[in-house]
Amino acid sequence: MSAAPTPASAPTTTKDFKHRIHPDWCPGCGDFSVLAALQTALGELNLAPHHVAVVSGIGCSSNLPGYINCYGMHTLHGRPLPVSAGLRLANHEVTVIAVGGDGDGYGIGSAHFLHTARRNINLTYIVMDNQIYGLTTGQTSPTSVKGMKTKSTPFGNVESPIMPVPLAIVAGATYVARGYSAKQKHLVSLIKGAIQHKGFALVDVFSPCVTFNKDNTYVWFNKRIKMLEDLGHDPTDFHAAMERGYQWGDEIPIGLFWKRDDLPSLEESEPILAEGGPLAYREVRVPPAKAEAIRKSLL
Amino acid sequence: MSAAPTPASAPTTTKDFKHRIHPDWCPGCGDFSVLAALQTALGELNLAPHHVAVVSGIGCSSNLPGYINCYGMHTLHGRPLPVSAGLRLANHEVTVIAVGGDGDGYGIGSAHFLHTARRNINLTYIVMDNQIYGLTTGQTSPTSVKGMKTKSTPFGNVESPIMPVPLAIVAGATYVARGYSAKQKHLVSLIKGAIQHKGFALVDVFSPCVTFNKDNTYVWFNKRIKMLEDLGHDPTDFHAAMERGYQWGDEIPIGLFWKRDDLPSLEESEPILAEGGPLAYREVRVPPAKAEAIRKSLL
Amino acid sequence: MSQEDFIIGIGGENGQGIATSGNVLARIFARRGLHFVAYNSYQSIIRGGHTFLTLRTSESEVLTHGDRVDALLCLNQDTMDRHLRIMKAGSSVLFDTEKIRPGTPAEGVQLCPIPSKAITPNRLLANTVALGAVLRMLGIEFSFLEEILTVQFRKKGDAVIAENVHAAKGGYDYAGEHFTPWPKPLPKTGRRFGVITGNEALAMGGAAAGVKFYIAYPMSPATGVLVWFAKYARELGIMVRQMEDEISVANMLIGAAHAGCRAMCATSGGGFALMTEAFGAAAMMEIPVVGINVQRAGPATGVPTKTEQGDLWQALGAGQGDYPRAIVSVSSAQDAFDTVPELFNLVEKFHCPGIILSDLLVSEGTASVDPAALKFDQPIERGPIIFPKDAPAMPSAASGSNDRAYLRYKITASGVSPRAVPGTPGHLHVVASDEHDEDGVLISDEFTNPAKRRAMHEKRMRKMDGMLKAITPPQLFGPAHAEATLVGWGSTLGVIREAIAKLEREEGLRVNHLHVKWLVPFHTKEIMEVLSKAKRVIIVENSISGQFARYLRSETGFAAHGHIRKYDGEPFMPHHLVAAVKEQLAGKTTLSVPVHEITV
Amino acid sequence: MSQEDFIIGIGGENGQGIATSGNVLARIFARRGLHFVAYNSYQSIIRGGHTFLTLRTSESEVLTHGDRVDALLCLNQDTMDRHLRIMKAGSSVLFDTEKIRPGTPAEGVQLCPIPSKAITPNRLLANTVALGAVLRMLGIEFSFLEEILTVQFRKKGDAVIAENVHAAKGGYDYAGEHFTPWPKPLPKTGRRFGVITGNEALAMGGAAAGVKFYIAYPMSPATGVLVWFAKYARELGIMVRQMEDEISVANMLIGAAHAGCRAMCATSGGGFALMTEAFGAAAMMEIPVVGINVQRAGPATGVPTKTEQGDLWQALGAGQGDYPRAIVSVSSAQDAFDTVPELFNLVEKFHCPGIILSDLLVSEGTASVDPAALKFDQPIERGPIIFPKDAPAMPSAASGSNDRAYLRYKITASGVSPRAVPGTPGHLHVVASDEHDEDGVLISDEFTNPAKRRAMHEKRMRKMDGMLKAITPPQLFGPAHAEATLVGWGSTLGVIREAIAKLEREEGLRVNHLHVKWLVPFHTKEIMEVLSKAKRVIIVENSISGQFARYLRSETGFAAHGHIRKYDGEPFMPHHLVAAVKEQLAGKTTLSVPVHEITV
Ligand SMILES: Cc1ncc(C[n+]2csc(CCOP(=O)(O)OP(=O)(O)O)c2C)c(N)n1
Ligand SMILES: Cc1ncc(C[n+]2csc(CCOP(=O)(O)OP(=O)(O)O)c2C)c(N)n1
Ligand code: SF4
Ligand code: SF4
Ligand SMILES: [Mg+2]
Ligand SMILES: [Mg+2]
Repeated sequence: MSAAPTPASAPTTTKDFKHRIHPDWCPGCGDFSVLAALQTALGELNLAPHHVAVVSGIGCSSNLPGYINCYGMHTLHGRPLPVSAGLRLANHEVTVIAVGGDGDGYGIGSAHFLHTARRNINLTYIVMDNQIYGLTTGQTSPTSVKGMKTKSTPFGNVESPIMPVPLAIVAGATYVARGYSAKQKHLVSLIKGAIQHKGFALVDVFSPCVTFNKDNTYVWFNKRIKMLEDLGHDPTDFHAAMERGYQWGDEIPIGLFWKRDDLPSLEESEPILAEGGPLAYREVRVPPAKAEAIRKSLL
Repeated sequence: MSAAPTPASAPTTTKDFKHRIHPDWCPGCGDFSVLAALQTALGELNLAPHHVAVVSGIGCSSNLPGYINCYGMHTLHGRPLPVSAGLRLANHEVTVIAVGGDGDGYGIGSAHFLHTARRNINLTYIVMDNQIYGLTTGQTSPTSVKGMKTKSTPFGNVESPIMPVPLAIVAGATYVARGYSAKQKHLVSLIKGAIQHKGFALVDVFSPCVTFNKDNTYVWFNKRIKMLEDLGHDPTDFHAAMERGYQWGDEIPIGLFWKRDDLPSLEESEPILAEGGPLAYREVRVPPAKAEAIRKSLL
Repeated sequence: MSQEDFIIGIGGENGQGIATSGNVLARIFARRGLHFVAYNSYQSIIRGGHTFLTLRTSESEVLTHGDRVDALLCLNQDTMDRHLRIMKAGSSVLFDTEKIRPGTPAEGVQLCPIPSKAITPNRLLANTVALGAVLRMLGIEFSFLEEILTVQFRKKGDAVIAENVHAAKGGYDYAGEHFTPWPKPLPKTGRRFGVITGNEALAMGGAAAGVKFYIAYPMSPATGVLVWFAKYARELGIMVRQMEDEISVANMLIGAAHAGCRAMCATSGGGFALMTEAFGAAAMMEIPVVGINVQRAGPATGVPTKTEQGDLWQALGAGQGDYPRAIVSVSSAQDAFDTVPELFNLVEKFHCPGIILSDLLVSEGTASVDPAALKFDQPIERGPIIFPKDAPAMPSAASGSNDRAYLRYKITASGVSPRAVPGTPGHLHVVASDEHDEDGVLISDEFTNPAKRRAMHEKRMRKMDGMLKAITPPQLFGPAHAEATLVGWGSTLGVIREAIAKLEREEGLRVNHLHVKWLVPFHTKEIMEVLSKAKRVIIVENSISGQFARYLRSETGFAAHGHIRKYDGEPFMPHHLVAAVKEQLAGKTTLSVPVHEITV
Repeated sequence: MSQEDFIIGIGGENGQGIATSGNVLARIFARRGLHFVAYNSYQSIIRGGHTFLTLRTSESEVLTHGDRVDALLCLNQDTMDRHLRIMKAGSSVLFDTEKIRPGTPAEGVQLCPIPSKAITPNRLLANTVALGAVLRMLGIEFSFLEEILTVQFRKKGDAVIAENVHAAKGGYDYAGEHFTPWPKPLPKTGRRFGVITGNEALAMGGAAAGVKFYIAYPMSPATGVLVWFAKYARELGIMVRQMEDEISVANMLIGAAHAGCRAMCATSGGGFALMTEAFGAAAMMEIPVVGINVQRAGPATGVPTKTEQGDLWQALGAGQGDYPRAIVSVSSAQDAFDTVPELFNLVEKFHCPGIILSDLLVSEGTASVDPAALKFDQPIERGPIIFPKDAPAMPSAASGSNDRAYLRYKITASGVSPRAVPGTPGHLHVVASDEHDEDGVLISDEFTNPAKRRAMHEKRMRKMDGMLKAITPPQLFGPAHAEATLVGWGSTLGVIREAIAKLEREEGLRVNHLHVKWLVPFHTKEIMEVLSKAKRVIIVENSISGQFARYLRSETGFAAHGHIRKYDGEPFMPHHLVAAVKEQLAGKTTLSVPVHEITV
């Protein structure tokens, strides 16, 4: 069994992943750039659209699978990760990309986030983190900062946010990166790295909601974003990764925070996947001799 | 509003917290010691039983509220934290202790664990961590180590465990400790510290399941347990706390890993609790003038 | 329900300011003491798409957004293309010549092109120009619009106000010169109404009931309740929390309610699904909580911005096992306001969960309301509850559990046993989601005793008898003898009443109506008294499987003669019911599924 | 159901080895070709408490654990104190003189004190001594016990085997010398049975159905299914995953099933509550999944080790909105085994979720089974599914979404449209929990179109018609003309059949039985054909509210004449039904709630 993505037999390009449906996101929404970056990454990796599945939850960002030409699942709010894990383990020849919003992934889906990470399931998880609930028209999200005024906190949010990068690292993710919609090329490389990584890879993306988040805007981010590469960060240094992951203020780093390759992914640990191809394609019937042995065990 | 526990008017002792019902745990179960430690801590803190509520989920460990003489809630599997938070915010004169198992808290309840911690809600959360599902007769839990054989993993667990201490720290808990059933006095002091702490306090306790966990036994722990005090640990040092929290092997530290007092608890951040006593005891009717203002707002 | 109603349709994209224009009109109607109902047909996207707001107003009460559009205001080409063909003789179509090409109208439809650019150079004010024109055609004095605009832009300064008023006046005057106004100008009644949505009414009803703890996870179309509470939280001293998911919402509800607060939450079907286990737990622990399910079109994520009555069986089957619960539906904003305190009084008397079924139509619908009818001083009955202040002097504050001086689950004839809140001396006890004995001790902790299990199960279920007696049975509306009896629940009340009036007025048909507000407990006897005498019973509901019809039959054995169902996401309109009743009376079918024409 | 049955009761604390003793006896019976059923009444605690295992065996088929105890084996004082009083003349009570004081037995009850200490010095072998004694009294050759003990302790070495055999032989001989054996020794039939639990049968049925993905979160009484799959995972190449909660279980099911695996999960009511949203999503996405709900006594955590049929309405109302689903019940281990492949074939043909309702009685009950009847070669019909190997040569592997060459949700007369699994060239598409068009595009992404919404809703619901035709209607069992017709579902099949035989035999009463296996879709026509002709219909169910009675009425309008209900956690015993039918035929009541005497 190989955990590496299946390359396309004929060369593919970004264009192959374009969908006839135009996204219904608000003009200027950060998610456009994430979609484009994903399409570019898939094309540059030369993957075949039928060997890629994009799985989302519910939210503005979770509409993404409808705008990319490959297999797609638009699941329930908060549930892309268990669905993705089921899909991937049932067919590990398919490259599975889970996508969604900060509410979807770090709020209602946070238990799945923790446990999918610790199991190191071979998935790429892209969170379009706009620090707000977009689709429900602007309530506080788990990454909304303290003091932020939203429809659900008109006097200012009194809760501390979740810090996705340190959280993912401690949960056990083996590739933890953060990108920014306005740095599309950089984002493409982070996504490509995530897809090529054999294990659970998080790409948290600052993807501004231009309609409801009036605090964390492009202008706001542009002033603060710093590339980890420029900061001399070493993604194998745990403490540095934690420090950088917590940074929030005048300087906010993006890039690859943390990567480790010493842990096997779950599919590599499951002997039944070692040979025989994807589970989904295998013979389903119990061979007569095994059936007989099972029956005998009852005697 | 004071976040400090309400002391009893008449002095109380451990005895006041004893219950006529004898626990139905297996003889030797680590949970007996946790119960005794909690009763001792409450007595030593001189709290009145009617000002204490112990709230659990479902599991062997979650039977605890039935064995202690105070208010108790035995809720659903995985849900003690949101119930506790509701109870505490509705009546912040009551000292609320959430208790349960590793499956309850770090598995099905893990989203609540994360979010209750980041909100820094003034609760003490005691997890009786036996690295197994006890009540359902022995399946892998989120803290079961790799390779462990259980009823659900007869060939050995292939998943990495959750690390409760680093996880709690990153989630935002402001008091993070670990105790051990066989060190009851030490455990009493950790629990007392947790109750006195103004914010979310986790006390993870190694509480061996003598019936189903044949790996992580008293004998196994006794050889490995080291006191953080003896290791010269500084609970205000973030990186040290993380390092110590990850330690698992020949030396496994217990004690107070992490404590910070600079963050307000949620109830301190909520202006409506600033005065007027517990919400639960307040006048429920909207005053006529305010009602009139609401009606006017519709015009 | 008079002929004197006017219906305005405004169509455009999400984000084009339809809501604002609608709101200005609504406020003007309210100030003139006119009744109105507004229904917004929109999509689950933030910008773009197609949105169509229908606003119906009249001197007499209106219960629905009606059957036609008298004035169509097109904010984009799409609206013109989609809706012009449904415009009938006598109606008018207003549009901005800058960006919209008119289609070919039917005979007698007045096209009203407005050259907004000539009126104001600011493209952003095109809607304001159009609003002015609409006002003029309705025969409303300009001062009303001026007043509203002044209030609306107060914060933005005099220049902005002036610019807006100028644009509006331009449209007003232009319409006066170029278009034929409606024959009957809209009257002024001397009364003054407010503007309210169903969600606001549910929230205000909660405040009136004494809710001190509101918990939410956002979900359309229930989010409006959260928004209201969040806004008033500090002023009214209400704890408002947004949680990580609906499971934590429902469980936090239990904690807060056990502490002694009236605690409430609202969600839609998907969130409700995640709460069902907790509702069962509340019943087992005998803690009164109230949860609102604002239904939307399902299954699963379904159509988040569309209405349906598809969660009745979900509420009936919420959670494992049998437990006492109350399920009540609401049919309008006023009904929503009144129902919340009533339900709290009921469940606090009987210590069990209460579920309110609303739907998108009621909750997001906007309507006029008489502010005086929103009574904040109605009775608050807390039921058998013991607070510290009520605790009699006890031998020991630590008494309760050990001396069994207080039995939380004492077996009583009513099934209800007084509850004591934590903090109360002398009443220590444990509430448990496991089966337990009178003193709260798990029966599996001593011995799983079938006799005790049975006794406790029966104790809890006995509450249903008491609850049934405490609530009002449904009453037949309309003539005692009728060709047909329409039966509905929840949001169909208004449209059924209007359809009945229409059937009588236009077809001379006598039809009456049985509205079932309380679903659990169910008034089997009273309902059968009505239905067994009815000539022909037709059930009206927004459900493909006839959830109400099946439930009615499960409780009564009664199979209706006919069914009118709609499950395309849009609500019934009166003419749908009129046509369906006619075809059923003519024996053409027993199942009518009206086609929705307006927004296709 | 012969008079030749023998019933052994073993009582003691959890952890005292009751299960082991029961298992040894079961294996001996099975080897002798005797039928048996074992029921374990236990508590939700790991050690201590009171456990009572009843084992009934006979040469002819047995369907329940019977009505009495012929031999009571007391492992502790508590058992003696509780159960001696229910022992009737002709029965024997065995106990260890070392730790148990006998009570006063009724006339004709043989007290059999066993001085275990005199037989073996090892206190841990007291159970083994007692087992030997029981065997002797049943008239079974000692070699059977010796064989079983040898197998059982193989891993522990010869010394342990010898010690155990010695102890057993001691008990065997002691009983031969001191006690009167049962008059008819247990026969040997020449056949050989296996020992199976309902949960094992569900798991094996899954394997036979071709399940390649089993997902679980532990929950009593469903955990046995997980344990079986975990054990066979590697050998059979089945992916077995334990997840963080039941929400992730149900959603992972969707991912695995969409990939093309037959995927299954099992839980109990509380876990099922958390899965309901996902079942609706599976229906919306048209992905076939199978979920098992092993019911236990509710509501909430309820009584985790006790049985009930309390989740019927939960399954009927699972999740928001209307969607096609199949709900089927199982009545025995054999039925459980056969039902799983049948349900998979059905849901893979109709692309919707399938729910199996089992209960603690069936799932944790142990029974004899003829291994040959566990057919692993029954038909596997995968329905309309497209794998890469089936994909016709396509102009482009990236085709599907953009050229609409493949429409996942094509509107068809049956409502079913072929599904393609990810990895298949030329069939790209999105499956969505939002309402969508034929090509999977969200209808709200283009325009929320009521006509499309209606068409898709109807397409999905049409599957119900096809499913109804594909499943077997219930058939009347017993005489065509009878004094009463008992109606039940799920686990009551066995006890109703035995009660009918008993009524005939002991009372000369003719009673027949309609067992409803398939709950959704429902065979309204066929069921009404039977019920409308029945003299008196009595519904038998383990539910306080009569969930089945209400559901039957919702689908048929038929109100039964009488009800026999039990909801104390213990299952019906045949004599309960006999007495209840008699009192109802005598016109004494229309609702009988039998009192459970054995374990109180
Ligand atoms: C169970 C459930 N609860 C709530 C919702 C309503 N809901 C839809 S999207 C959303 C959150 C959107 O926020 P986020 O995940 O951050 O995505 P964004 O829209 O910001 O991209 C919510 C709460 C739902 N669909 N299902
Ligand atoms: C929703 C739900 N799922 C599953 C269960 C079954 N269950 C009861 S206790 C338990 C886990 C027990 O493990 P843990 O929390 O570690 O507690 P312990 O028994 O080890 O103290 C489970 C899975 C349940 N009661 N409810
Ligand atoms: S609301 Fe925000 S997140 Fe949603 S599409 Fe618009 S800009 Fe993007
Ligand atoms: S099973 Fe384990 S956790 Fe449960 S009571 Fe026994 S020893 Fe304790
Ligand atoms: Mg977001
Ligand atoms: Mg545990």
